[in-house]
Amino acid sequence: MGVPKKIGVYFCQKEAALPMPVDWDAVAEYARGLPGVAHVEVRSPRPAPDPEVLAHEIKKRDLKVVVVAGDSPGHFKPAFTRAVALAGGEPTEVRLASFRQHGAGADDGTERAKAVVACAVHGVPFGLAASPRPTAVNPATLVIGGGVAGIQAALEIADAGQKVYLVEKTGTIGGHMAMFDKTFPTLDCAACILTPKMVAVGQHEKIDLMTYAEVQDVAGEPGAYRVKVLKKARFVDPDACVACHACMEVCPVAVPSEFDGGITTRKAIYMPFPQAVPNAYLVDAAACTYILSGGKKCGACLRKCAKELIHFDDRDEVVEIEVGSIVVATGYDVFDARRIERYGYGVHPNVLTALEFERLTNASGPTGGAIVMKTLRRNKRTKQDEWVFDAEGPRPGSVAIVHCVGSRDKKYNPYCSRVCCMYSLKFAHLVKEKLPDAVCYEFYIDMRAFGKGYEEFFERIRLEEVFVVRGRSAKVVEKDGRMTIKGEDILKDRLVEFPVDMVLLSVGLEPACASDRLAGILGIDRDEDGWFRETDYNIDPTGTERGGIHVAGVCQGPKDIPDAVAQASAVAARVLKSVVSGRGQGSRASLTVEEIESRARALAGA
Amino acid sequence: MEDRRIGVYVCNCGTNIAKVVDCDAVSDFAKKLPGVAVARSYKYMCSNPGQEMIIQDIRELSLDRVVVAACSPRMHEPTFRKALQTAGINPYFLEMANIREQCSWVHDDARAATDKALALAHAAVRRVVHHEPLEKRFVDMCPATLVLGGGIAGLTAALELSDAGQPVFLVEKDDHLGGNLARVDLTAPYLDSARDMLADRIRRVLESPKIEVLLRSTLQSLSGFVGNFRAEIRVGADGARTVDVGSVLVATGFREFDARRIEHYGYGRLPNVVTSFELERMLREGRILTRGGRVPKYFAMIHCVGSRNPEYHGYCSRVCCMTALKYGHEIKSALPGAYVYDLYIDMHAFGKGCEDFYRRTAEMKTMFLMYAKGTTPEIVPSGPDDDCEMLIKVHEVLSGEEIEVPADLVVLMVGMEAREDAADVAHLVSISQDKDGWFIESHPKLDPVATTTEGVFIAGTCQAPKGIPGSVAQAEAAAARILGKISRGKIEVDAVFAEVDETRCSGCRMCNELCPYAAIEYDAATKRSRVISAVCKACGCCVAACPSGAIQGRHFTDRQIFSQIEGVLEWASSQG
Amino acid sequence: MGFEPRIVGFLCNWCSYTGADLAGTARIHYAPNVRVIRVMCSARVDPTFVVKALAEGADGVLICGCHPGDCHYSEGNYKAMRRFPLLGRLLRDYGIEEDRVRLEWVSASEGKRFAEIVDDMTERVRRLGPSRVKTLLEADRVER
Amino acid sequence: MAIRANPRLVEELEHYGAEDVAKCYHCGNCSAVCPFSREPFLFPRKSMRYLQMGLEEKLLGNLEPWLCYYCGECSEECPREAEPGETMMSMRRWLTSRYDFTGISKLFYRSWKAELAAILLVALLTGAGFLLFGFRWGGGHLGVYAGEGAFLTTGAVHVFDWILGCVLAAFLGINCARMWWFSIGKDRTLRIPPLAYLRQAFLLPVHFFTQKRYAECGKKRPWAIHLALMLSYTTMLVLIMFFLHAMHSERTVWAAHGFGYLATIGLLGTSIYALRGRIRKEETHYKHSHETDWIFLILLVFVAGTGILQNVLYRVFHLDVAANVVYVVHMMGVVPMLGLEVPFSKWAHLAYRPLAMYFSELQAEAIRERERAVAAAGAPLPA
Amino acid sequence: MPEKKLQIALYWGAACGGCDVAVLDTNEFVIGVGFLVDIRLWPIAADGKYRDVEAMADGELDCTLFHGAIRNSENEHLAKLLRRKSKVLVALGSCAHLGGIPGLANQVTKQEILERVYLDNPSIEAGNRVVPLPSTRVDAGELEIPRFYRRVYRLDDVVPVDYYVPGCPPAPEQVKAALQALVNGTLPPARSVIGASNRTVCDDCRRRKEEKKVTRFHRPWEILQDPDRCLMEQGILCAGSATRSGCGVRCPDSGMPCRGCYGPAPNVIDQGAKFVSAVSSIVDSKDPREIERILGDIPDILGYAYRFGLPASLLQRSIR
Repeated sequence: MGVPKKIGVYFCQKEAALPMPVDWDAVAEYARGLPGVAHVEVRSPRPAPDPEVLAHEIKKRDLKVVVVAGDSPGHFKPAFTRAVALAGGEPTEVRLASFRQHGAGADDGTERAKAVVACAVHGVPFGLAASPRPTAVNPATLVIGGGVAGIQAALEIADAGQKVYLVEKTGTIGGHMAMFDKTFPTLDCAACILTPKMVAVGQHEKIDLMTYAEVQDVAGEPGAYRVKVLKKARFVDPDACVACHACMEVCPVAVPSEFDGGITTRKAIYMPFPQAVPNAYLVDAAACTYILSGGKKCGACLRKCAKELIHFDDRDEVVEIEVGSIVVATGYDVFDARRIERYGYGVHPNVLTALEFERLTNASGPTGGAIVMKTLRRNKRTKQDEWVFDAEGPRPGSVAIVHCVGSRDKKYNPYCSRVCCMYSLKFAHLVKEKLPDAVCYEFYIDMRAFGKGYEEFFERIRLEEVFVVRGRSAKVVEKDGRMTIKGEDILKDRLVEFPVDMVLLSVGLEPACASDRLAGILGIDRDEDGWFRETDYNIDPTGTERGGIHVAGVCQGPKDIPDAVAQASAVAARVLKSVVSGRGQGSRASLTVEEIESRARALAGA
Repeated sequence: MEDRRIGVYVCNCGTNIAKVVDCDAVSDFAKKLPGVAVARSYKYMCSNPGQEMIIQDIRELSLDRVVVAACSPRMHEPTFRKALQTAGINPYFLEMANIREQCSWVHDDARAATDKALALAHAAVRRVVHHEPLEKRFVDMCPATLVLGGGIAGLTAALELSDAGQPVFLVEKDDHLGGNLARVDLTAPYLDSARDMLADRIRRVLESPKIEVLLRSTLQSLSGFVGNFRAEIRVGADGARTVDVGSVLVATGFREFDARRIEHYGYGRLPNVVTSFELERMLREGRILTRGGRVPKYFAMIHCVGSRNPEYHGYCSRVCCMTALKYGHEIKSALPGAYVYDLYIDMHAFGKGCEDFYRRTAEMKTMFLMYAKGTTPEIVPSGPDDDCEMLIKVHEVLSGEEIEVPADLVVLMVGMEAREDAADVAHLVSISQDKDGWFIESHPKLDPVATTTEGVFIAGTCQAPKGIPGSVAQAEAAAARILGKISRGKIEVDAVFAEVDETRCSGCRMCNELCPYAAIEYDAATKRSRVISAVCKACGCCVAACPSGAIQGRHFTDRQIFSQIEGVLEWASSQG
Repeated sequence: MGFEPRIVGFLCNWCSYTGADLAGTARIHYAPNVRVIRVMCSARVDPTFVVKALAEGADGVLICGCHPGDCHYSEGNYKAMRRFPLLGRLLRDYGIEEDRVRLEWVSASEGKRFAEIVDDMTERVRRLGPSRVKTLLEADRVER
Repeated sequence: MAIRANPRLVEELEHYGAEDVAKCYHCGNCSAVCPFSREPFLFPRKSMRYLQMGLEEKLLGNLEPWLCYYCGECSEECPREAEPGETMMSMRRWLTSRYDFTGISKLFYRSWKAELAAILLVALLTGAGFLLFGFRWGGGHLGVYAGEGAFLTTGAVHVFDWILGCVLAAFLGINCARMWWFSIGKDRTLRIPPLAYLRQAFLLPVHFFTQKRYAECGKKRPWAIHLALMLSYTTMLVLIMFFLHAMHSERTVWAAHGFGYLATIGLLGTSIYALRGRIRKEETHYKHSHETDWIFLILLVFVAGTGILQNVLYRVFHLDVAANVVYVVHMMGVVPMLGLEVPFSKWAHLAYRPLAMYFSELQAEAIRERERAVAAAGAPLPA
Repeated sequence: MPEKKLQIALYWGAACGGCDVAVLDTNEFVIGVGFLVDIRLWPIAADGKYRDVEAMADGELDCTLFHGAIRNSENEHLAKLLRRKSKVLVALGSCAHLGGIPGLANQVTKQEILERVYLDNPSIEAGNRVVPLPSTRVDAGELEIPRFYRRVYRLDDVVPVDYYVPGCPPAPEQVKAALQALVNGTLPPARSVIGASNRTVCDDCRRRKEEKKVTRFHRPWEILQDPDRCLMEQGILCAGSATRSGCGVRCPDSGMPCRGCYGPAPNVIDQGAKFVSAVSSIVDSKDPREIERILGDIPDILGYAYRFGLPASLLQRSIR
């Protein structure tokens, strides 16, 4: 290298920046020692850098290269670029050293920040200098979560001939998608496209399917993880069960059905849904009279099962598996609509959440797909009045759909859940399709119809005479004995009050409740909203800082089915790449500053 | 045919079937059918003893065809096929009669149900006579991949594949790699450096011994089928290369909407109306000036230029909203005293971190003006007393007012559209385009990167508008598909597919366009069509359509289905 | 005993056959008159199958495929959709009542719908009475 | 004609406390939850919109900020924490400054230091004036609080009160007239028959004395507090303006003093409650405090405190000297409070708000009439 | 030169006589044939009486070329008679092979035919309502005419046939080839189709074939056709793809679509159903209404699909 360039390093921060475990002064001190660095400055958040003042300084100090360092230095880059241009310099010589982007959020933030600054000073992309050391890799893969993303990733890997363990928390794979009726915007039936994949998983010789199981502990290192999986007792042998329903028919216990979003009940011995994979029964130990009474009561199913497959002496067991890669595809939970009281969920019987409506309108749902209102009926067993769906129940004459329930709201989830606009439009379509005379209102803020064919779908809904109201509805009240929804129709400049028979709340997506614990077990990060953090938002949306562990689907952030599937496949590429080449990706954390710096130096020289 | 030795097994499924269907009657009936050597009724055919019984019978009674009347074939067909295989006969010599899901579980009249079961069993026996031994076959898989397009999607896929040790030919039309992303400085919503991420990838691609980068190159022709493509590539002005590849990834990206098409925005006519890409360049170069050399004070971003407008493109271009918000941040950074307006329809801030970015842009006092879809803001000259270059008039729908705002620089957020050569590419690699010119994926939900042409994949914005993370994920997904195929070395061809009897084909080409997977090839020299079995998915559409009866679908031959039809009806007519 | 129609059903493997299976798993009862022949896709249903079934004495033929847009093979069901009107006209010219041959879309989750279709079709065919095709063909037969 | 948007207005409104208005993304939640918002006045969203876009003319004629009582529901339900309630509050401050023809109000709102300086100045002048009067011209003695030879004679104070009152009323009257002009007078499209002014005039006292609209809020306590404060203040004003003699008499006139004590306790209690609320920030409408809010509340507590203190000193402890001193100090609070706060700052709303109720009803009637005319003419109603 | 001349008969059932013309169209060849064979019966060309045939010994005839369908009892009688007397029975032409044009009468009932011909026909004098009966009593005694059947049969339906020479009429060269094979004793195994190819007309058609997507069907005269391009692609309903070849592509070559006289391809059971399947498959639309509209351009689908072979179809006849 010739004469060292005169490099200025500016540390800039925004006031609102997240507290990062970075000791800025230490990093600044480190930067001073880097070759070519002529000026280091730690700027306070205010005032914001003024390009003209900066230009003056840069000219005065004769800086040839400017490194802007900080949590999100991109916010300051245009100012520095303009300053360098004003100073007559080369605007391409403004480089970024982004702590946030390059993962200086972990415990060793300061060390990572130093490395990031070093790379910027050398003019080498951080990813290039800090690519983790390859590791040996066990070809087996663990996929956590059996929703569509997990299924896709598992199939993709297994179809390539590699061993996959698929661990699913519930009694069947399928996840949320199995609950859906139609999928937007093509309106194809979710079961039609998902069940063949589920069956393929169930029958795949390379996939070891562990349903009703949870990951308990992960030890080892990238490429060679040892995972403890807790297999909860199903009490029915899934391989031998012929799904004859005999046991279920005699079971006296009824608990809300998870699969039906709680709008119907299931028995204590149950199959989550008819197409479940494995297609076998299991016993909900928390509800089973026999188990709860220690074998003193009931046991009806035990006597009924002709194949004698019910074994109440089954116990949970922990199995240990060894894998090289882990794919996290744990999906999401939906926002609890009870949290927003003004929508009256839980108070008004016909205020439904999206999942409930999905099941209601589903041909395999409790009403055979008929959209009906809940009616009051006396439960013979409990002798109490209950609001239930009855296929013969009254059809709603008017339905309101409220977008952004729990989303885009600083009090609940500040982010956009990304799928609700489209599924709400789908709901409107289904309502109009099944009840052409029903009046349907959509209350929205921004209609986020951004995907392939989405905008056209929105146009179609308008043609179907759905009243699309720009303005999130404010509340559901009882007025003159009728449920009434209130909101502002912004485009028409009116306050609106529609009497409605049914309100559908387009609840947003939230990180699955166990993701906190899982993040701890796996040693991966979550972002401020609780989603798993990827290595790089843009170019590595599936990687994590911990080598060999990948995230796929909604657990990384809300996304629709095509995006989740694409991501799941992308993860498979990562896994297959390491298995095929025999070179796994180690953790970046294992690299020291010195190592990264010397690599950057070498790369810069090359 | 008459000397077939058929075994018929009727499952009671505990009482699931036997409760309604008289299983013994079914097996007794079957025993008398021509060709049936043995018929049994058993409690659980799928259980180990049940399967053992079949295996033993096959061996001892030299059965050559098996009928199992039990549950849905969707449930246990693989189980029984395995049993046949274990017993040493071809697994396709099995036929199942579904007397549970579609009989005992749905009927309560025992007689009617038994009749139906008899008919189904009869049909199965009649059909199984015509079953042929089928074998899974394998064709070679060439490990090399042809990647068309050197943008972020192409680079990503090339790297994934080469990192796994597989050869890649990366064909780029331009004289440099990077594609449209090379024109971008910072990315939304985190304002990370696009330059760094591209520099990283390009460097790795160029240094990879497994990737051959062909710049200024275009694909001339592609022949063959999955695993065995041959591509002719024109390199530079007059070079040519022929490469053999197993897979093709199309990642040809998008082109920006030509803002000149919307005349009243005056792009090309009004000096200070620029496109988003032009503003991007200004920001990247640190020289943000009006045409007259003034530092602009008022910036107006007009969203949805060419997008969400049926006159141009009905679809949303997906990234422009976030890009406009990004410009808001960048302008306020470079010119702290400037004012920024966003004239938008709906704010599409849907990605991770995007809503937050939108909120922060708002907090920076960017003025958001909403106009109605189907209308457009108007750019008018400013008056003599105005301190701005232009005025923008817009019917602002959130206030319901006609308003005008001063503007020095109007930025048109041009949308994405399919490249001008997309139709040629589609034709070359035989994939389809939708009405907007985007390439069509095999299945929008479950197969967003494959196409109906086996072995040809699509990734990135050539499939539909999308941002960087989406393009990267798709590119990697496509790489996964390709790696999956490569890692097995051979491509397994399902034993069930359609085939053309060349002695009967007359080359009428009725079938050619019917196949959604382009599995049917027409050979102009011999004037015959041919089904590429490696690509065929056995739907049977062409079989039904072939007017000369030259195409037969394995395992679903006319013969087999006719026998089945006769089977269900003949029995019924003799009984009822 | 009254007339019990014999109906041949051609069901596509991915949606309709699965839907019919679902009717089973959900124990939705329906008329036992339809005998199902599984094909991979409704596009495989050659009109010849329909005339064959009628000639063999079927009183009705039911063809079921995935809903338009849902086809496992992208657009096979559209091909079924295209063939059906012309086949219908052909059969009409033969003098076969319209209700005897039916094309329906049944998705994998529409077990109930499948049951309803079967019941409805059985009822309609029952009302039409037995198909005369086979009787007439037999009556016409000439001693060679 | 298109209206020119002004990106600077939102920056200006920051001085008046509207710091979060830019965050609003117009979901319409606030207008729909607002118990006061009803057609044809949909707020706060629309006012927020005008403000974001800097439509100054629209805002100036906009009475909606006065229809808002800041119950805080909108701010509580705002998904973007754009604080619509506080924005309305800020708009009231801004409107106050715009109604005020002198420009003093604008100065005060934009600079609390200027306001404080003005208050101190007026206080010092008042103090000096009263001392001069007491020692020089009034002929009274510092040792006499009431009755013959009192340090500050009732008559003189009374005259002073009335002069001050008239000056204030003049200022306020001109500002109110401006308010009318901006909101009704200027708008040629609104036709208001003179009779309507009379017919609706009852609204003025009704709203002044009851703030009954405030009571429509879901939470009743803020209204009760506000009502107590207003009634106490009004009672005190009436006592001072009309019954100062009784108040000042040597013996305790319970008919007057009873009310006096009650009003003072009311004033003290409510303003201390408000201060405490603003410090604790638990209630939405107390979360954000402009500097002028603090000044006003402190002044109020000060005035009420000194008011009662002088009474207590005189009537309970018979400390005439101390009572007189406190009296002067009290006046040093009263005069700036009345002289500056009433026409130029927060206290002006006691006039503007009932007026706004009155004007808005007139406006609404005119708008309804216009719509009826349009409908009758067969022209389509605006969608 | 064989010692004994071959004994052959040519007979027509329900037919137009075109097949006879096709035999004559072999031109000088037919004269040559005369030297090799004795024509024992050929109603169109030579005098002959049924009783002469009845007088023959069984199997006396080496071959009978039977053309025409079986419409009445006379046809059936002669078919059975000639079968008995012949070693080889050849179904010549579409009528004998598949039912042919007369077979289209299977769309209607016997009653309808009689009414149309004898009662409703505009050329019938008013008041003349005479319908022929199988037997009529006249002064001379009982007058019998052949019984008119309910439907038309193929030859194969009433007697076993050894060979089929398709075509309406069969191409003269094919007739020639068949006769030659007969004379030379080089006939293929019995019950096969001779004088035709195993592929369809498209195989021999010189028209250029590309990808087929049709959005409109036309009658041949409705459009100006591209003489080199596949007719089907131009929307002209051509049955060539579903029809055995061997005719020499006479129709498409002269700008008319193939009507299917050679019958189905060897693997095809039902020509019409297959044709319907193929034609509707290439309709380029996914919209049911649009599909209906496009297919609506096709008139009389039963007549189109089975112009020459309705009695040979799976359903054979209208069930009305």
